[in-house]
Amino acid sequence: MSELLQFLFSGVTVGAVYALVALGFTIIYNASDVVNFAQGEFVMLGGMATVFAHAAGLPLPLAALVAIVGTAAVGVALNRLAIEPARGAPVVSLIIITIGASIFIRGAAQLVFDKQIHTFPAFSGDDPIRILGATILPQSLWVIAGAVLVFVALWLFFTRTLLGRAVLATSNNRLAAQLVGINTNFVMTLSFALSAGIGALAGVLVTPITLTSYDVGLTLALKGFAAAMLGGMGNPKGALAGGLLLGLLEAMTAGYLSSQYKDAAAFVVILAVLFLMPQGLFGRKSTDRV
Amino acid sequence: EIKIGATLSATGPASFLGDPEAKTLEMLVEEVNAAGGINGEMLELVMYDDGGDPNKARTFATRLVEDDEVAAIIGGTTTGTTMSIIPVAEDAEIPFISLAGAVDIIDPVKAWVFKTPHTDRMACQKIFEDMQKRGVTKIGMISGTDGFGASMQAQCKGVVGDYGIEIVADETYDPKDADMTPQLTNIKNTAGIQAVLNPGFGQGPSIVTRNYKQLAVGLPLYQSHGVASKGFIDLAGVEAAEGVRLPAAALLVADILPDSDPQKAVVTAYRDGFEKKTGTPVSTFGGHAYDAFMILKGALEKAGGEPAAIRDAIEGTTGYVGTGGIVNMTAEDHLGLDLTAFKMLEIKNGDWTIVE
Amino acid sequence: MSLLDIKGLGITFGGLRAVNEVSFSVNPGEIVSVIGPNGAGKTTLFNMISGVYLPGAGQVVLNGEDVTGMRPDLLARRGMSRTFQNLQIFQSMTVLENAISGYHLQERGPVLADLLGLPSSRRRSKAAEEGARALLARVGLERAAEREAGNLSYGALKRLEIARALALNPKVLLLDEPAAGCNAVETEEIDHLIAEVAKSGVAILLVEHDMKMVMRISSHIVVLDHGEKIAEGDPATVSRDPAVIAAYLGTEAENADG
Amino acid sequence: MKLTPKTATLLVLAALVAITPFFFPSGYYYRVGALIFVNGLAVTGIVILTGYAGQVSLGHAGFAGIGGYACALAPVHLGLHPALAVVLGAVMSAALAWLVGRPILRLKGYYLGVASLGMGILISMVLNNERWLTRGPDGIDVPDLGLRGVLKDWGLNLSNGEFWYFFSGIVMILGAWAALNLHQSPTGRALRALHGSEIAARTVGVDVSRLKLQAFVISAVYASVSGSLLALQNKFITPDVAGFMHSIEMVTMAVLGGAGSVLGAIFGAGILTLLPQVLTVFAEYEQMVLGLVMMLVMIFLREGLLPSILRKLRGTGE
Amino acid sequence: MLTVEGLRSRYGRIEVLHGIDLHVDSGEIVTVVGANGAGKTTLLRCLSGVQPVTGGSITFRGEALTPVPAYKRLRRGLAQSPEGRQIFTNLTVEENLRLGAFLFSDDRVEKDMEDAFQMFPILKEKRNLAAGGLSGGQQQMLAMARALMGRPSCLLLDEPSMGLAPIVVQQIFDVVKGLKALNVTVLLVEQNAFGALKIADRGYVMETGHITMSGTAAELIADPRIREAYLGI
Ligand SMILES: Nc1ncnc2c1ncn2[C@@H]1O[C@H](COP(=O)(O)OP(=O)(O)OP(=O)(O)O)[C@@H](O)[C@H]1O
Ligand SMILES: Nc1ncnc2c1ncn2[C@@H]1O[C@H](COP(=O)(O)OP(=O)(O)OP(=O)(O)O)[C@@H](O)[C@H]1O
Ligand SMILES: [Mg+2]
Ligand SMILES: [Mg+2]
Repeated sequence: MSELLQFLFSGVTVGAVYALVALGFTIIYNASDVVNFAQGEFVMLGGMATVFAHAAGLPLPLAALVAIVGTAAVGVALNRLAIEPARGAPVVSLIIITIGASIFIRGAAQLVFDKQIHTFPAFSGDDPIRILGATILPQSLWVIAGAVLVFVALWLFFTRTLLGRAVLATSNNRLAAQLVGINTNFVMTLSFALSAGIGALAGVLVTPITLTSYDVGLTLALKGFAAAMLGGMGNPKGALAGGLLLGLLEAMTAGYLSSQYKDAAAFVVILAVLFLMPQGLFGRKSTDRV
Repeated sequence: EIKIGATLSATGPASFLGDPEAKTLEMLVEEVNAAGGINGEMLELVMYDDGGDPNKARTFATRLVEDDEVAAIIGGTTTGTTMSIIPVAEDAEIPFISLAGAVDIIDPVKAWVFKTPHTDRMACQKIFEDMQKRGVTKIGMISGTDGFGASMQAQCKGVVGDYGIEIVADETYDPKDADMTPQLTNIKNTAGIQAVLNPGFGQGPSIVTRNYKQLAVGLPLYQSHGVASKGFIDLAGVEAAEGVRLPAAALLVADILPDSDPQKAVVTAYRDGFEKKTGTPVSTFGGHAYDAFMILKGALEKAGGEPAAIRDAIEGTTGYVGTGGIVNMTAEDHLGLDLTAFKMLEIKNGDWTIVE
Repeated sequence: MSLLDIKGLGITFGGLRAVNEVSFSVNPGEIVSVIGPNGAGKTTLFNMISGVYLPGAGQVVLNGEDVTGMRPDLLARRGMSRTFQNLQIFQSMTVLENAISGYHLQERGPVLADLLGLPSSRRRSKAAEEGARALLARVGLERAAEREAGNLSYGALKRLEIARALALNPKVLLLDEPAAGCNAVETEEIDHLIAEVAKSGVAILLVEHDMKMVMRISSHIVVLDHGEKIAEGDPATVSRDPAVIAAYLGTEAENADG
Repeated sequence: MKLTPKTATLLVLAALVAITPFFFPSGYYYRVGALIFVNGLAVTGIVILTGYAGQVSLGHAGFAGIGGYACALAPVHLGLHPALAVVLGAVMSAALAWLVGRPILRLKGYYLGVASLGMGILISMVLNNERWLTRGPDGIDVPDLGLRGVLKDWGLNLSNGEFWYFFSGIVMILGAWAALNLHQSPTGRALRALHGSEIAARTVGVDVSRLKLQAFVISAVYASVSGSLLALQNKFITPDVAGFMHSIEMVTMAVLGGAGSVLGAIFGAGILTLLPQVLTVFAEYEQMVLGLVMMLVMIFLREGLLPSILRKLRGTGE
Repeated sequence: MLTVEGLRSRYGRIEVLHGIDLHVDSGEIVTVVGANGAGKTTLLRCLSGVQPVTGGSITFRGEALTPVPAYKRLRRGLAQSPEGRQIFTNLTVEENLRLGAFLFSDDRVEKDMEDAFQMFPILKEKRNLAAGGLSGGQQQMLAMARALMGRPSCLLLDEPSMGLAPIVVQQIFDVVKGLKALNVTVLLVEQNAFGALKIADRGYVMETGHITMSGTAAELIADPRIREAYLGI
């Protein structure tokens, strides 16, 4: 019983990390159909920048803020300098640009920062909270709360605001979006800023748990991508559910079956889900008719 | 002018190891040249970053041999990259000193291949020796699935019987995993367990150590030489790291070595030089590169720039005092270290202490 | 027995009965038009007949065989071919290649032969290409043959779809608004083309809002409204049906050919 | 005879393979050339799958892994000649592709991407974890192909580097030849048609799922043979060949060069193989420059290097 | 109101508009007819700014329009119902309409939407359905309604009657005619040349990228060349 609970805690913690990354994917995807492979680097930048700002003497909250704003600026720059000039390019080309960007950012990070592994203190200490014989760290609660909060914000943005609709409209039909007066460049800039900011926030929240270094981005992006696809790309609900599910799957497999093949189990489940629901759990079917 | 080549994993998953190695080599070549070179000849270091990719490592090794025409190669940060460089060095008959851990590199002995780090098998032996002393007979093991962790896991399983110890729980984790509590919970719940061993490098062991404390497992925890850097204690947290034991080279504990220790002078000098030059704390990995370079330097001094002569001179290294221990190579032993080269360390109050 | 028998076909989309209990049949050489207001279910009916949607009820019988819900490629083998209301062009292929694709069933062969570029493979391609060029000439696109299809104007693409559909040498041809985007003169050309095809013994099912054309070439008209068949008969009868006028033609219909 | 794009491409490739060695200052260049050809072969498979049929795979390195490990294991465990091991690897890859392809090729776009990614990761995980068979992450030795010795007996004495350069070059040209045959063939047209519109392809009689599966299997064979060649050439293989990064690399090479054209994709393979070698002069800036180059190519030559350049020369389109 | 002089445009190196001159006065309905591929759609795309102009000028209400980016042109009062409908297929009908009024956040949006629903009752029925699920004709209605939501002073219509039932075609032409009363200027591209000329004030004939004829609607209807080439009479 306490064992199950412990696996559950582990799964939810890790799942919330994945969910945060997956949520970051949502906005850029919704604006442009592009899965931004540099999303993981945003997470890395959030963590690393906080570490270095903190080390430079800023109090932790301020350091985190600087990191988030700075990363958002990197996101905007990425859009302005690389995505916007390639306007009209096929989606695959844009994806390759984001891959190039992730290599570039990683390369820059190892120069600007360093190649060491870093962390900073957990926000509310390291004393585990004990529940029915299982334990969870306070930082995990921060991560979970962060994931839920970002989810709610995004969900409201996309369903309740006209700007959110404009973002969806931009990816759905860029030509038509311009014809109805949407400044699609601004929408893209905004999306990159938000996605990068969310990524950085994720980095800030998870670093005390996962630690960080210039190259953590890739794995996080990969897991976040898988989570987002499991839930259905573009839907905040899917990102949250996919992330948590993936985390739980890994924890349960590691706990009950085999730690060696826990990632395998996760992917097998993803394959099974996609077999039954080709759009993921919450993905919407394309409604184009012939 | 003598050209020496290096292909290291300064970036990629093993950059943690490769980076200090690269910095060490650069520093040493500078020093040697500043001091007038070797027998009056300047050294030129041709260094490539293979990113931890064995295929790239092989290409760079080919490049070093065929295009740059170096006299010897240092490198192969990981076992995988090392193994793919070996055929190149053997074919071209160029001496090659590896910085990777696995015992397979020099066992069986290959004419042109040497290495400086202790083997993972030795680390296992050192750890089990210590466990045996403490009366431990049943342990749990949690290893990283990267090359380092997997290789050491296999080696430990191979020698554990010699010490009357049984591995009753055997778990793994991915090097980039964020949480290992499920695996540790299973280990904790395994009946009769008396200690836990964690072969791995990078961030994994830090997270294992934190989770270990979170779950209040309360048994002795052994880490491997893969975490032998000051950073480990910071990352795991002083509290969580308290009491953790691991085998490591003298380098880590330069300050607390008795003055009588022959390594003291060497390791203190290297550490001070490295930390002054790079501003980052020294690690044993940089030490491997230091030893490799110094052995090569010794050989060059003796033999000049001819590869075959260099090879013979390396093989003839005796009594070299390095960061990893005292090296005595022979035709049958291209490592030249024994178990005494390892110190068993324990973390107390956020610092290393020597057990014994 | 007719060539194509539609029996009580129906489908619902989340509660909406898009098509309900529709039956009719088409004979070789006949042009049967399906008309009705926007959203009446004409395209949906086509989609069911051609295997794009799985019908919720009823049967499609082709040449005596029940082909309800059969995959489109299997239907194609049985002689069914169609065009689309929402253009489905192979955009990045040339116009000629689009037309050749219509010959897929004739030209396909073992992959290995294609990979190795065996003479048999080249022979098949060549035959298809000749046919395709002739067809392009028939729809007036011969001069655009080497252009990338995506670069054509809307009306040209409509005609390209017809050419591709004809390439299958179909027994049953379904045309969904073939004249949309064409002016009166261009429509007339298409008109002739369709009539010609029908004369060669093909059963044609046509959806079109250009009443002039429909009245001119249909042998039989089926009128749908809200998914139901509300009238049926020859052009003259249907165009006088008050229900059809009210739902579809409107008062101006009479003098539409003004 | 008129110079068709196919013969032109083959001539360019043959000329490249045959003539460039005259300019090689050292044996190392043969090694780089051989790597380009090995990658070029894998990427030609991607052209068939992605460029022609429009299906994305992020797991093709898995097949390269199968091909590579077949060469490491089959000679030792089954006593097969390494050359037959290449065939065995290809057959196994094809069989796996056929099995896995059925369910996953129903998926579209990114969903297919993630499913194939999962497949690739499963393969690399097996290679990593089943130490008893594969010896785990540190890799395993691969026996010699032995063909060089045979050639020597026939009086053709090539260095190891030269042998692999020409051998891989010839295999790549064969692969390109087949892919080009396919392009203008009925099957190739059907593949490109389903790329354009699945529905329309179906209605002209294309058995879409079967064709996708064929493309998947063919491209898996390309990847597998490429993995075999790499393993045989290196005489050593690690699970990295099957890794996610290698899959991404294949797709990137194809897109960078121009996924729709064989020559373009091989061009992309060349660039991405050469870049890390050239960029070593940038030392620690290497990664940044690599990323930058990728971005710049895609920004200014958005359809990929070769097609964009050709288009600019011809002056059509935007 | 809208003046086009010597307008040129190209796809790649192929020029498809070779110097178009036309003008539309305030409150006028002007129609452009021409065969497939004449360049009508390209012309409208240039006017909306989604197609690069390589020569000539566009002046709208006395201001040069060419440097104005596409998304700002609606702000100037220029709306388009484009060829191929270009609706937001993944969004609902209502969302499509709201986005048509993206620039506005006042109460009139609701009223305009009610008007649109009145004009095309079927859209009201389907307001919460993804627009991609609409029938072809319904989508065409949505495109028209969405353009009207932008409160244009000048409306560009690219074959608005395409795929519509005769009864609705009539209605669409009535709506366009009705816009005159609201002082909305209309540039109408139509294949249904007869219907278009009947409601238009003036018309232009376009052939392979040139304007070859122009005149009042009555003149054009009466012209035998037009009758033969475009009206099929
Ligand atoms: N996939 C779908 N999802 C939801 N509703 C659908 C779908 N397909 C069709 N419908 C609905 O079914 C009805 C019939 O549509 P259909 O396209 O068959 O009409 P149509 O007669 O072809 O009209 P038009 O003349 O405008 O082309 C419409 O109300 C449409 O909204
Ligand atoms: N994206 C494109 N790339 C290249 N050429 C194009 C493109 N779009 C249109 N064209 C060409 O430009 C010319 C004008 O096309 P346009 O679409 O403006 O014609 P149109 O008058 O609207 O015809 P239709 O009545 O068929 O809609 C045609 O020759 C067409 O082939
Ligand atoms: Mg329809
Ligand atoms: Mg047009």
